[in-house]
Amino acid sequence: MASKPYRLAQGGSLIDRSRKVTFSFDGKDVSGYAGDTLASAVLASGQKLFGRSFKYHRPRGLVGLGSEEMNALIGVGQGNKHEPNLRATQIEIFEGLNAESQNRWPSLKYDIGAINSKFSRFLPGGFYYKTFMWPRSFWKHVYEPFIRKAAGLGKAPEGRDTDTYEHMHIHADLIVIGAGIAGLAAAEAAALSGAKVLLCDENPVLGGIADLTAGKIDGECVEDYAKAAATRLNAMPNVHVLSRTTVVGHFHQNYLMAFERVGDHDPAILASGAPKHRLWKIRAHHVIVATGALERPIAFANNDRPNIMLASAVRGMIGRYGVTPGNTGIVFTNNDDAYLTAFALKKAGINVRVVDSRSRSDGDLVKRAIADGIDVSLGSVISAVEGTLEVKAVKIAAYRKGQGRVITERRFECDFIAMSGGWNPALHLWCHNGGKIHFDDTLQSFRPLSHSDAITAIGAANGTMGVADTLAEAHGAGEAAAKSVLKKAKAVKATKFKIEEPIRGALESMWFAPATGLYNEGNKHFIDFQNDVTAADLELAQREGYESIEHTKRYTTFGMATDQGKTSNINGLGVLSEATGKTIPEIGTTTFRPPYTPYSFGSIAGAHTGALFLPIRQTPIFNWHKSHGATFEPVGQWRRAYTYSQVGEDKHASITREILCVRNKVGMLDASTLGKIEIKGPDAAEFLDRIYTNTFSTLKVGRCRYGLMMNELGFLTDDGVTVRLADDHFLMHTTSGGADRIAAWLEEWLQTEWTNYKVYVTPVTEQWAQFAIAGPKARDVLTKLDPDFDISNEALPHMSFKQGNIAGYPIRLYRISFSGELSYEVATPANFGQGLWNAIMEAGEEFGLTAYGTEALHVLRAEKGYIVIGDETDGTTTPIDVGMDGMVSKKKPDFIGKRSLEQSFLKGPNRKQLVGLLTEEPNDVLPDGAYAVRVLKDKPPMEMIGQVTSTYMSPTLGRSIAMALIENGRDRMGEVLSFPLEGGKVMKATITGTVFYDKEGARING
Amino acid sequence: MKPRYSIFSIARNAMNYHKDWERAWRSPNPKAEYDAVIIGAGGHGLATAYYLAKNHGMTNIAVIEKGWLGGGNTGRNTTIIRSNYLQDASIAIYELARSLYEGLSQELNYNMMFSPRGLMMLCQTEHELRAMKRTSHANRLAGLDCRMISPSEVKEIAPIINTDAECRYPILGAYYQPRGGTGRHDAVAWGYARGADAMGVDIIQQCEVTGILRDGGKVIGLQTSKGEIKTKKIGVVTAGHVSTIMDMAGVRMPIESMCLQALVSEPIKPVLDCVVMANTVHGYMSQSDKGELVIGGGTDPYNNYSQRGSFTALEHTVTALVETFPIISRLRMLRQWGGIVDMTGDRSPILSKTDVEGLYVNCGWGTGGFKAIPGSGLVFADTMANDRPHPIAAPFSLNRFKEGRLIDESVAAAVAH
Amino acid sequence: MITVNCPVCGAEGDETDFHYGGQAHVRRPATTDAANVTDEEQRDYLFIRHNPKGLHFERWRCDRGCGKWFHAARDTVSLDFKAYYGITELPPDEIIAQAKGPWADYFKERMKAKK
Amino acid sequence: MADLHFESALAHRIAPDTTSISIREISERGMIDLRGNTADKKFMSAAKSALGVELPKAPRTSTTFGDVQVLWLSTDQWLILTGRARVTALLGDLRKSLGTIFSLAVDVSDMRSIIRLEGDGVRETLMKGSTLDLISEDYAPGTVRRMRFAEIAALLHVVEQNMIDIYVFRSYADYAWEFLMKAARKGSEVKLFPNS
Repeated sequence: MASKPYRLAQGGSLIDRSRKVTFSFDGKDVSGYAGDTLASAVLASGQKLFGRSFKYHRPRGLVGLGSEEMNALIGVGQGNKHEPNLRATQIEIFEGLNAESQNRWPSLKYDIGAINSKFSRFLPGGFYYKTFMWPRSFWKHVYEPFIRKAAGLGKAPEGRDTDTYEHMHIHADLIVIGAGIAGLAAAEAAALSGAKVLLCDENPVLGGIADLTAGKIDGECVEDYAKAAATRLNAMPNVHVLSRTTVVGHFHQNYLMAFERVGDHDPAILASGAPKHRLWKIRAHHVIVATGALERPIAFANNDRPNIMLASAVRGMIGRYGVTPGNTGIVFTNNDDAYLTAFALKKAGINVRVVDSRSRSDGDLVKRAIADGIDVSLGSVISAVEGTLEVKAVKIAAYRKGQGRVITERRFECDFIAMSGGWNPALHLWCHNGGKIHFDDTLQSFRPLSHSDAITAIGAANGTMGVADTLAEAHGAGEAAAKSVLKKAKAVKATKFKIEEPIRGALESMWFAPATGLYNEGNKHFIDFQNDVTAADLELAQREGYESIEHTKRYTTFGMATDQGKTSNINGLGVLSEATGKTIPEIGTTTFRPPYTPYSFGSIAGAHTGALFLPIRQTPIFNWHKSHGATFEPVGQWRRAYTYSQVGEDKHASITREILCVRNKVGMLDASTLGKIEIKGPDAAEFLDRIYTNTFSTLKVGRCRYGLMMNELGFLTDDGVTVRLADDHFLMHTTSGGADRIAAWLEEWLQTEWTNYKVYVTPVTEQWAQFAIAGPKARDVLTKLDPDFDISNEALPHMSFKQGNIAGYPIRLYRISFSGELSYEVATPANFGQGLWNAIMEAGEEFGLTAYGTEALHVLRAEKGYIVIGDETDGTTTPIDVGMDGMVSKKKPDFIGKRSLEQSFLKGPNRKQLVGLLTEEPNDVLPDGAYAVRVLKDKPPMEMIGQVTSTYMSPTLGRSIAMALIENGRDRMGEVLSFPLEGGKVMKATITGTVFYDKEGARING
Repeated sequence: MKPRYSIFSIARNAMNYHKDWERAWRSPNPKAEYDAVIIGAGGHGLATAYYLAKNHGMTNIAVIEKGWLGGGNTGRNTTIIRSNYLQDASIAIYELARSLYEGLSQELNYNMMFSPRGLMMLCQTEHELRAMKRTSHANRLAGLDCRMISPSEVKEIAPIINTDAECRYPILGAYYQPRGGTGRHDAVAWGYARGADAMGVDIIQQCEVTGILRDGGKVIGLQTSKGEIKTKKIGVVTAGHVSTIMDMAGVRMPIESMCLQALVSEPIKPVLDCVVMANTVHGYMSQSDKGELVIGGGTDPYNNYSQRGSFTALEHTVTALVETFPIISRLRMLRQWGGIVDMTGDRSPILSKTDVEGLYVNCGWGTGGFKAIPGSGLVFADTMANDRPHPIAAPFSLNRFKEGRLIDESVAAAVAH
Repeated sequence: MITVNCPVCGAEGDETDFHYGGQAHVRRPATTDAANVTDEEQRDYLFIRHNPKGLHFERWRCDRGCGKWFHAARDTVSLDFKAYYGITELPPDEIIAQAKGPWADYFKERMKAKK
Repeated sequence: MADLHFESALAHRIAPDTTSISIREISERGMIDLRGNTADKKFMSAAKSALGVELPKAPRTSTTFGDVQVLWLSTDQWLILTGRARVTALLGDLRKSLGTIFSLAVDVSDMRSIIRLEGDGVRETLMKGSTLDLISEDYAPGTVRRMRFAEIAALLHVVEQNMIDIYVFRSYADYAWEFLMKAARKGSEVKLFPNS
């Protein structure tokens, strides 16, 4: 469609008529000018239809000018670049922009879903709670799928997002939210006083609605004042200005989130490496809310037809983009402000008529309108709208406040309506963290009352509507904020402005414009446009007892659309007030929840996607593992080598090879992840006696001892080998997963409970690369690396320790074993780790040394019946349960968890005890976590008596082995248990001891 | 009895513009005395009242609510319904609740939209996989319809899940409960309220309890902002505020109140037809009938009565889910909120008599109470009516903390959501 | 996200720089008389917690700073900190005076014990 | 030990030219973790005599003496920096001079990786991952601060106005590097209070 007649010959403060921009909307090319929004460009092209509503799929057009828009929701981009539900009024067009309307099929003009509209009489608020119940199965299979398909507005993108996002932190003395004249004046006053000021505005251009505001400041129009102030602020050293940045939430202690759309308006910016969105995390000592006000629609019959817009939006379309919604317009208002729209239309040569519900107004603007010869019908309302896909005509009827239905109507042809029901202060941010509000009769709206945080509301956000009052209030607030934050704020002389502005007549609330017939008789007076909630729906909810406004909201979904009730909230309360005879404050208002406007999940995740989602901890040997066919398993944040598959080897084969190599020759494991903690001080030994269930004060210097730790509940929480380096000096090993937890835990006990102990604790886990060298040939390998100390069985017996050098590398050597084989753990400073690893590999070659992973480690230890905390124990397991009574000291008066072991249930009968299991069929491997039953039945339920904790095919023994926690297991040796598995199979297994291999433990001595 | 809701009643009312619908419940003033009083008109409290009236003939009872019914955690949770817990005691109560949900819309003649669309718990580490396998064995032998599914089945059921084997926590499988799902949380409260009201139960909203009256070791009544009420039986069902009420009776609780947050995305056309829980990374997500993605995660670490949680907790949840469901990156958060959840020492609930005669407590549901509402109400009503623990309630007594008989679900690497 | 101040090293930071350690002043009975701890005492130590709506007394750790534990008095509704004090100390008297319910009782007992 | 194979955590990483500031690993530095009681005069003087410099008592400060630098970690903990070659000797001196005084000194030269950020915008780059107000005067050269950086723990040392070393535990070095590469990406620069 040609741009004429909707693009006016001149005007449009934001557009550059010299730069034509072409984009695609619903598959057809539309052209506008640089600076246009999708809304203004499409409207200029003559298209009035922008979307379909949520429930009835009614045709909808533009209503607003900015983030308050609830109808014109657009999908932008395609595939993994698609973004649904963007507001047409906020989409800045660029060459190649690809946009489409939503929630319609097959097309915006002909939408099958609109059938709902025909049945709307049968779909009152909350109707779905009353039906779709029979037959029972139909909800899941018939009704719900239909409802799901019909709902949902836009569609999701496909595939992974390839754009980047990031977070940024900023600290300021003061944040000013909103850069209208109030925000600008407050920011400038505070900045001149010396405060560090952050100024945020959601629009591309600062100034708010200065350009839509009547009056003169020192002879200049308000817009020019705003432009100048913005320029000054942009140049100040202590001011940071963020445009296209919406402050979405205010949280405890003046912590705020702001959402910056960095690259949405210009693909070139993204291409340069900038993030798509940036989430600002803001700490401010003081907050000034200058978020302005939102204009209210009016509830009249069929007030949702395309081309019925807010008066300010029509004014903005003309002033900012030189676009008119049509050629003949009706301005419908209950206040003076909308007359400015009438003037703008008249100036642009558009036919306009004003319908004012008030019987009189002595405001300047009304007088001027009449004087200018604009046709003004006072004491009148729009009682009907003709046209479905666009406005064709209205009926205007005489009205007196409180009138229920209209008598006489006059018909006027027109192609658009500009409505204004007054203005609501934008209270959202004020309320996010519990700000109190109160109802203002002059505004017929809520306004800020009090707040427990350091926060101030100014200008329209505070219900202050005049220019003079706003500037004075803003200046004072800015200065006061600076004073409250700074030790000594510079005094700033309040600039005395000479301000001319029209005197305004009083607004008169008009919550419902009567039609022929009462509103609960089928007329659609929309309150929440997007969710299709009408005045009748709200009234019905009240009548049915959903009296709390929260009930009404949830029952009718009023205020729960993507605009979160920005334009509908107060109108709804007004309707309820008239329906119930209660005052609006009595009805109350719903809680404002963040965010102010929706913002992307991508921006919340920031940089933390893919490789940066969560850290992966790497050992010094990580890259060697990778290059030697290792598959990894996550252990805490670590990645540990699970097994090393060689060419033509599956995991099972490589695990078997690794195990047999350790049993028959020698293997090496990267154990660097083991926790290592240095513990030193005169009371170190006594401290360890409190921490471990067993005793360490008796440990000899140079010797190692395996220790068990319980938590205070009496349950096993960690284990490991601790070495006595000197009389007052120990080195504790913990599990890989437990390292950080245990180190912090030790500090906690020392600082908070046993504060008299003289003990220092320093975690050194990552200082060391540590390898286990296990197998009959372990000593031969070490010997070949010519250690500079004696490693013979006599000099370095099992559970002992020495330090020195091998192959020139400084090492600590521990003679300990988790495989039952002759075994050492060798530790060297991490940066030597790879070097020593290579040296050992080389030296071990002739002995058949191979690297083995964590799975082989687990099988090897299971063959010996060694427990793993987290496998044999699950957080409810005591040392006694796993048969380690011997390691729980009877002598020590107190150690962590000791007392809880005395509680009746922990020492009671029928505890599950750790046993070994041998399946009847040696090749049957019991599944992980399989349960044994007391009595086998042909089908569940069956009583369970315990579960498998570890289960493997043992290459060493050539049969399956398992460990399990079984009720009174230790008294049931030899008993055959049944494990009913999925699909009806039952495995039988005999209870045995837990040591399956080398029961006498000879091999450990090599 | 109230006129029944049905497609026909809607049609009939449509004829005269829905002017004749009756109130769903009355708003009565408190009587001087009741046979029993429930404090807290959330789902659990209203269900308790409903079953006291229906199963035990106790109709001279009241439910006292400080705010508006269903306005606490019942109206703030992410509506997940499942019963695939590890411990026998948990399985018993959650499965009782789940099976009651199956027929609840019909029983209450109020559509609470129970949608058993399936629920999966992702396994993202070997350890979690083993833990879930153990749970699946336990659940199967307890008679639950649950099973382990492979990564490819996961992808089939929820195509938008990131099953890239190279990602931070690759999906090794999932534990799947086909009859788990979601329900319409408000409707559960409203349905029970309407049902209880119909049997004569007084639901008294905007009425704050200020004191519990005792005669020695016995309950004799309570003080409220609407005057004194006599009663010999009080059931305290106030979730996050349970400690405050129990303090009035001098009973100290093993409870800490924390903030749990939830959020929804803007509505989009259906992309996820089951509930997905990713416990390793602490996030879970489903899609409502409106099209909103309903998202929840873990609690804040510290006590919090403000119903406004820390952004950090929310950020971690969202980050985890962007990684699990990459397509949501370009979708937008519409609304976030918080609820005050009551966490016990073992993270399992308390359904118990107390040392004060006539005082009963139902609390500690923490982050997962919604799914339990019908079962909790049924066994708690039975416990109150007969002054002895219902067999299913017995394991959840306060005494367990003295005996060390904890019911710890975390051992299954599972969470209570 | 709340800000915390470490009374030990003076570091100020967001809650993520600190570690919450639960209720303050919980007595571990076994430390003083391991031989005579009743089941009730052990339960109270492990599980029973003050859970006030309002002024609460807590343990925190300067996790990303000096690593030291300290005590704090915090309002659980506004989430504002009212006082910080040493891990082995009692709150300042003026804060104790504001304690309500079980906390007030607790401090009364402690004061008696002191004298 | 010239023939020994030395491999630092980021040895396999080469800084690309896609960043707006210079980012490199410093691997030649040795570190000692020292714990002791500042109230114990014997301890303080023993430490000084071995290190040649007073242990800093003021939180988040550092002191320097020749090739020895001492960073404050806690009220009873310090990180002592010197050349790798000298660590063993210095630790020996320290232990000798501390003797039986209640204290703990450990060689932790390989426990942390040091990443040096240099150039205009280092502070803003770090503020993409740190909640601290690094552009404020609290972070003058010489300042030391432990912090949460991205998802990990880090120690920050302001060397010069536009030169900052961050210390991360060795196993996290690769993650920290990845994050910095993204945060410092050309085109994503942020200048806070640009006219200041």
